[in-house]
Amino acid sequence: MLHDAWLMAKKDLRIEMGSRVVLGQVLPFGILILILFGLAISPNLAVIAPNEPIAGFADRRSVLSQVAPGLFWMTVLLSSLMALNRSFLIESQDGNFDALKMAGLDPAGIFLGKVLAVIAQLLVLEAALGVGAAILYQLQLTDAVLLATAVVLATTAVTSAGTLYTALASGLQARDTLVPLLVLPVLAPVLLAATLATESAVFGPASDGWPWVLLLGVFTLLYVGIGIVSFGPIMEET
Amino acid sequence: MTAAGHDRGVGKGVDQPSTADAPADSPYSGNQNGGRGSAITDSASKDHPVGTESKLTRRLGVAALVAMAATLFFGLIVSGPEVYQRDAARLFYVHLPSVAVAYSGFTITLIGSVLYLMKKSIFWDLVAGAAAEIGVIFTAFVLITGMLWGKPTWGVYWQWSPRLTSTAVMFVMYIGYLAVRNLELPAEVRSQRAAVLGVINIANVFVVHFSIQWWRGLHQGQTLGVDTQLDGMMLFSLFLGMVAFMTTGAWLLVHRFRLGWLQHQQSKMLLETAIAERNAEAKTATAYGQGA
Amino acid sequence: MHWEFVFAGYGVVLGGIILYATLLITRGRKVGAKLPPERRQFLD
Amino acid sequence: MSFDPPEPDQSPSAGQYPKPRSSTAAYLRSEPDSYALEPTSSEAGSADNSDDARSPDSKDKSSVSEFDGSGAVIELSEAVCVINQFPALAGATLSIDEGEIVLVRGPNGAGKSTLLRLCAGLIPLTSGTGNVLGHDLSDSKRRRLLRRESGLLAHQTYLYDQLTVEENIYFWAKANRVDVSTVDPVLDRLDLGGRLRTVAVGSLSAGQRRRASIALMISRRPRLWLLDEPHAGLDQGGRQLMDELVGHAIAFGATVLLASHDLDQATALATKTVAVVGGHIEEVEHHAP
Repeated sequence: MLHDAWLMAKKDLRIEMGSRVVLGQVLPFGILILILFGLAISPNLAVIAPNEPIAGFADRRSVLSQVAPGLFWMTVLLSSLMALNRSFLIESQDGNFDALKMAGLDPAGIFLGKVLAVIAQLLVLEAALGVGAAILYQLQLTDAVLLATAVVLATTAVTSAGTLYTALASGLQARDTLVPLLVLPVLAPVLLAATLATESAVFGPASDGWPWVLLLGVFTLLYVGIGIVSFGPIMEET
Repeated sequence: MTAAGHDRGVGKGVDQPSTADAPADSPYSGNQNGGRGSAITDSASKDHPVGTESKLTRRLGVAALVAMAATLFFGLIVSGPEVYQRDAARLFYVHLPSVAVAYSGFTITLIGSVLYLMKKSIFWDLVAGAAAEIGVIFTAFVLITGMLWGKPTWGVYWQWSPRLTSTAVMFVMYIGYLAVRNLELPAEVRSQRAAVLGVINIANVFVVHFSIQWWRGLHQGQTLGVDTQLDGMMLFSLFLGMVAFMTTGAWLLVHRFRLGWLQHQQSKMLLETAIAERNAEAKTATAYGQGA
Repeated sequence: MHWEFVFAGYGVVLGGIILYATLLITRGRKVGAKLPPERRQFLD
Repeated sequence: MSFDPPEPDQSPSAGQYPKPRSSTAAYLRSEPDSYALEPTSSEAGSADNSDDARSPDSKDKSSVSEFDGSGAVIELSEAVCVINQFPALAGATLSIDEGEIVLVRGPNGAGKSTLLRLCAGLIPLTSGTGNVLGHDLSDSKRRRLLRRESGLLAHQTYLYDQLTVEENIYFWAKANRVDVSTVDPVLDRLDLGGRLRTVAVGSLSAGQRRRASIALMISRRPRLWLLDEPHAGLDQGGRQLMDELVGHAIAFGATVLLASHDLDQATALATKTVAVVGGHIEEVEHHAP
């Protein structure tokens, strides 16, 4: 399983290095979304910070800054859909799923490999988008460890659930439109937990964020587990 | 392709008279009249009516109608307004039973999916699909009646209450399940994927429900619950609603399953026709073999 | 008080059920009419 | 996977068939010419040598594999395969023995490609019975084993456009658990060894792409070659090479099923011709050996 996973991941990443689709197309798309959110939500509006003011921070914060963590994760989700689509496109462009099956690769290995490769790509993407969001939405980091943990766990959860559902929807038609319908409701809790953890990492206090990171960890384990178990039955007769 | 077209043409010719005798005047009594109508016209094959009805479903339909009428009578007329929410509380008599039917539907989907994965029989696949469709429809009822109840009670149609929010997410998830069932895939592949999704969806429902609960709980506490005091007559109305909706749900489930079964039979028949046509093609086309 | 919401709710639910039931029955007949009797037997 | 350090895990089916201890030495002895593509090794006609040379599992088959080499490699009876509600195969009956080269001909849409995909274990049987290389086609677990032992050269080339020829072939070799060092001779044999090695597959010509696809299939060392229009898109040299490769495959105990419209080229090779018409296998015609 791990041998196959590593092989698949290396192959997918090499293809990405060669084609630069995620970095060259998905990342600009994400940055564009960040800018568009800024236009849609006026950066001038100010809100009173919730609860007690935090030392070192102004009491008043623009609406845009306030909702920035959510916007960031929304952008990541939309971008991840594109990255996942790409991940399956490279297998279906020349019937390669047939060859993967003929090679007798472990379906769980294929799943993990795809997940690993997309995680690697998304982490790069998130780093860039995170810097972008910090600049565009005027955010300051208070707890880097919390943020990093949340990002890694959320990315793993998004990718594993996304890979599973993209495989489920892969077929002759309608994948492009069906995948968001299947994936986004499932990822709603991940969006929620990741946003709240990020809010704590940005606005503090960090102690509020760790329970959500724990929840993200549970999601991650759950979706990776479900993916490993059910990827075989999904791929079997396709 | 030619086979399908051919069959469709034949079907159109035949179904014209049979839909004509379906009652068009009163859709409310549709199931009951429909049953009788087909029994009369189909006297030759009384035991096998054309559509999805049968003796069992006719009885079930009558029971559902009676219970539904009783619910309306008790819910809207006999039982009085509730102390806090006044007449809006009457929505409970359809809201809560819809919840029950929706959740039963999704539970049956789970059971059907698990059994399909174990036995690989089309029966369980069709059961799971039929139950999911009914679950989705009743979840829509839950959301709509929930919102209609919310307006007079909370002053807004939509409150980000954990229950409403997670129900909405669940609703979309099962729409996705139905979409997977409609994918253009080989039948076995589609059934298999639907079954996997039918199982995973339940896990997702719990995850979504739990996390949203936690989210709202942490943020503003569960202050949104409204005091209710149900007297005996109200509880009786609610009970009647449960009975009526569960019977209706069962009736719908049986019919939806049978529709799926008939469609399955139809696709099997189309396939047999297509095989027969290919056989004919093989016999006439051997000339190619000799020529080449 | 609030009867309009009550009627709207009951209307949507009952109307929906009736619509769906009618749809199932007509669809069932349409498909059933295309099938020979031996193919439309159910275990009752 | 590796239960014995000195024994390289090389066979595609090593996971399935535990090798008998006694044959390890014979297996290791055969290592130097373990990839039998060179004409010289094919001339060594003795069954003993060639068996060892081809791949470990050909040697295993007498002792461990359920397919004992006698009887039919492909045995279909009234096989029906449905693709998108269409019965691409509508009751095909076929029997093919080991070592045969069977030409499958027939008009477009007759079901040739479906027949090959069925024999590769890629699609399920809707009805009828089928047995390929000793694997029952109605059993999805056995079909999975069959996939590893059969090689399909399809219209699709199974190559990643963004990777180079070398990267593609190495990836598939590793995926198939084939020793990567045995792949280089294959690339050379298909004239992909030089400059083309490091060219991205996406910028290859159709014929070169086809060669890469052939290299991919051969490097798996399948026991059953399923060739769908193998001559299509190849130049004259490529066609001759293809025929030579088929000849070698047969010499080392493989069986070849070849669907082609290029009847002159293919009939010269075939020991038997079957005609697929309307999802049926209509006639069988034997050629002089």
